[in-house]
Amino acid sequence: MSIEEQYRTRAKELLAGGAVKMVIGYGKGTTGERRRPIFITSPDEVERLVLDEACITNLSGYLVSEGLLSDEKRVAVFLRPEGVRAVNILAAESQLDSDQLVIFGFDVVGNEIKALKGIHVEEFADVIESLKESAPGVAKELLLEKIESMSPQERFSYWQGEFAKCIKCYACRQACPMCYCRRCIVDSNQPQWVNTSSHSLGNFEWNIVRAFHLSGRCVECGNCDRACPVNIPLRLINHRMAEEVLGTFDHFAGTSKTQEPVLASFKKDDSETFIL
Amino acid sequence: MSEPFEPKIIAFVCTYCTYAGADLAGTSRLKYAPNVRIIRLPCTGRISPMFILKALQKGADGVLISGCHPGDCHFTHGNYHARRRWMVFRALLEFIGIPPERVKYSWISAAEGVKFAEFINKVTEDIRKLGPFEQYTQLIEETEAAASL
Amino acid sequence: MKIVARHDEAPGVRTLRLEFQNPADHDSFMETYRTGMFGLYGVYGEGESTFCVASPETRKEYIECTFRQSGRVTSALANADIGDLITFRGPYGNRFPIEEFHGKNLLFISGGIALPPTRSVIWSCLDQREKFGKVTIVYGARTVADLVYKHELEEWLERSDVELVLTVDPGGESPDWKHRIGFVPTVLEEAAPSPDNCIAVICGPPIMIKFTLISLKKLGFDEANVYTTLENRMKCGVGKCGRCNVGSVYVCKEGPVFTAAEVSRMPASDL
Amino acid sequence: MTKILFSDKLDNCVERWKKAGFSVIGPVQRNNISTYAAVERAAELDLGLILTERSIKELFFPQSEPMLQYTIKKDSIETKDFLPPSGQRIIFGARPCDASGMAIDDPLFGWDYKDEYWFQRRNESVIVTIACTQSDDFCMCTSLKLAPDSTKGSDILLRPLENKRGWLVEEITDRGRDAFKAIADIVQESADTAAPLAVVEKKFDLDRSVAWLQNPENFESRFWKEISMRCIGCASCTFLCPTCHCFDIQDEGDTYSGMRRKNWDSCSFALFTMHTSGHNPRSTQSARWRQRIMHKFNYFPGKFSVNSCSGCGRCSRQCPVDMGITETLQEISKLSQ
Repeated sequence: MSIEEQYRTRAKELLAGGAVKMVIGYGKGTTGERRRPIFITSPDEVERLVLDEACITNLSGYLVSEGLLSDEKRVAVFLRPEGVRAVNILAAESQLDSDQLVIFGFDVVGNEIKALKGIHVEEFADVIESLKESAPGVAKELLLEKIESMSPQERFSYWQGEFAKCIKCYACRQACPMCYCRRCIVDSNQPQWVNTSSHSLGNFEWNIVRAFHLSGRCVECGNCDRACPVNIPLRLINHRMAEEVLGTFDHFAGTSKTQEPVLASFKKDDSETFIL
Repeated sequence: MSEPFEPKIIAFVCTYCTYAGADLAGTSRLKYAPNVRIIRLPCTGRISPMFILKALQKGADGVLISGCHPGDCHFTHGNYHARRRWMVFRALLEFIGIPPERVKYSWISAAEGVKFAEFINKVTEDIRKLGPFEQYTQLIEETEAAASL
Repeated sequence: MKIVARHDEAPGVRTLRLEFQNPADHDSFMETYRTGMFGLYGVYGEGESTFCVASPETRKEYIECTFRQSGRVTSALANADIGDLITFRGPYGNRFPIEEFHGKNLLFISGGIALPPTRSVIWSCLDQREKFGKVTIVYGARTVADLVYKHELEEWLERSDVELVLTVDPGGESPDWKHRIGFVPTVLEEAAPSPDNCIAVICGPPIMIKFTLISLKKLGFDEANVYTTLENRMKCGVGKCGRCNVGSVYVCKEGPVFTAAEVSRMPASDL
Repeated sequence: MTKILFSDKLDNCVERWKKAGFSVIGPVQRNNISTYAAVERAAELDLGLILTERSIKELFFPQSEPMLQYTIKKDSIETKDFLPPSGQRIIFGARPCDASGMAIDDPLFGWDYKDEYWFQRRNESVIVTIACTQSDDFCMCTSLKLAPDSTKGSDILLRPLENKRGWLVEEITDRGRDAFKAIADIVQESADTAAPLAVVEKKFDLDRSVAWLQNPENFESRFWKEISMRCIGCASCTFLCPTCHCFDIQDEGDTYSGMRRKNWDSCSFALFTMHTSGHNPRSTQSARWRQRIMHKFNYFPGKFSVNSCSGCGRCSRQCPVDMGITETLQEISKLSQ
């Protein structure tokens, strides 16, 4: 039986038995290559679930939709390891109770779909641990290497050019499972820290602020990068920041649901080479 | 003839250490560069990266951040939190292309009036050498420009 | 416009009296302005906010606005001093058809910070008192302190040609409160004004409007004789920015004054 | 014999137009995004795109428009008004859906108060549209009763030639005719024939969908919740849409000086309609998606007798969660069967 079949059967059982009220998974999209998030509430609908290598969207963001988990009923969700990490962070930041989740874990390796064993976030700890260990060795994207070798002026110009395209549609924010704030910093206007206008300065500030707020929290699921309608390589900034917190604080975001957020904790002997 | 460039620098300092240090520098009649506008905050833990962005947004050529030495925080560990934040924010600014010379961090205690004066002088001199932050100024000027199309 | 006077109505609620700097602007405003219309008041650097013109069309020397300090613009307006300049655009929107009220009894119902739009109609009518029948005002607020225009409320209480019913929400009364205690719709039903030859004008938060309409129906009012104003968020005021519509109705252009009959044709969940 | 503009002469045209005082704007690939931008030479244009990722709208209604600059003095406030830069321009190589989008928004910007920013740019622009010979899965102009060769909103329509050597010229408006006078000797008479148009499959029954939307009962239909469940509430559909015109007015600056700007805004944001009191008439994402569809196919045509959609399909093409007008109207067509 394929993983897709197995998961459909499991989803059917869970829904029929009332163990979960909803299954958040993937369904067919507009075109052959597209998959879209679907929300299944009846066991008769499980045939709509699709699981293949095109299922890349991180669905964990839907878990913090207003009211979804407030009735304390359980919800099943299809998650890749990045999704599990995102859930860990959401749980660590008290945004959800991970005991309410039933996880359908999977990963895409090359063109193959691999099932990940486990139902609760804790059971994926080994998978995440191995991701952390392999993280420093992952080959860097060429573009990132290119940017890192630039002078500050060149880098500034590079990012300025990229951010100039931004239209402030906030698709990056909305697609991001970590951006759950009811009122985003750009929407707060007393004081107005960041210009809301989508001119170069406003775009520049917005992208810095978002990158900072994701530092040490981003799980690099790629949702923002794919969502951006003007193709800003947001993944590069987020990757650079993830690299930084891993290298400096040995922090890999989302390893467990009790992990302390990196910027809300400290060690007395943290590095401070740059401080005069 | 254009006037020589005088950098505009904003300093965010904690009130218990660095601000007192600045006071000491003053009462000890130490001379230091007048380019720095000091903004006093309760603790370095209160210094949000937003402040740095705001300073740049308003046309600062450089930003200084200073507070109590580790272990000396009036609130016991505000500066430890701040230190982590700066570490990350500094890496981000560097990656985005904001030269690290423009945003400087230091620990200055209430007793270090001399260090304060030297720090200010050094940073002012460094930024004077760098010149105005033209790339950022361009962004600012664009916000007041007419539409291009 | 220049702030010529200001007055604190209730905690956080302030009235500004404004005068145009340019006499031509004053004249053209007064020529178009009719009770019910709104304007966009602003402070440079903070933005613009939409509220009704709280002064009636019958008073032509100045305009007044009353607002609760709650956001960025209203805070800036509240901080503005006498003599300061603020920006103003308007008047926009439609009006209360006051001539059609001639010869009729009038019932005004209002809650909390929604008295200013009602007050504009009330004064428009009281300034030509002889043209109307009985005038009844039902006004309620959360607490005694939250009642706005306290000096005018006193004036109305004293007037023999106006019946003013004041109420505060349960728990909001002060020890010396002599008036009613209860929510506006309940108090209205107790007061039971007659629907005969009567026009009702209601203004309040969406939830109050909803229940007051039910009460008015119970009392036998015809929806066509009940007027209200919808105060949605607006940015342009001229039918372009796309946010104030309720169903297909653009409040800034077709409103803000509507009859209850018109409101009931709008999709309720969009209000 | 018909009028033909050969593509190898395009550079001459650009030169001629620039000499005649026009700036030339067209589809380009810049910085990893396809958009409309000013060009110096014809070679910069990318005329092979099905459609630019960003729409033509920003040439008429930029994402952030300066309106005025204020300076607060001791006893007075000085203001300086901004208007768009003046100057004639030729937008070469627009697609019919983009061009019709601009015509669709004309009545909106023109009713009551006439929007100067919009009309100055409209009046100074000549839109030279190229009919489509290729389409993708998301194109839906035919469903909106438009076509790959609609002339709505265009001043000139060019039809690609079968032999790919140029375009057949159709002059639509006087403004277009005037602009083409500058290149009258470059346009030649020839017997070349036009290439077949793109086949854009009809995706939904517009009339039936609109009738369903107009039925007040359907306002509260469960359908809205179901269809918009996966909507994440970003504004990429509205910002890339050529006809979405909602905006916000924002002040930027301090108590000494600053700017008042007109920025794009979107009905998909919760804050769009939020009252100060916290009450929000459209408090759920489903209400906001309903507003978008209703506005485009019910309210807007009710006021201006035209649907506020030109079928470019950008909303569906780039949606992070694969939603869009096509899917919604398809489902509505099904519901009303």
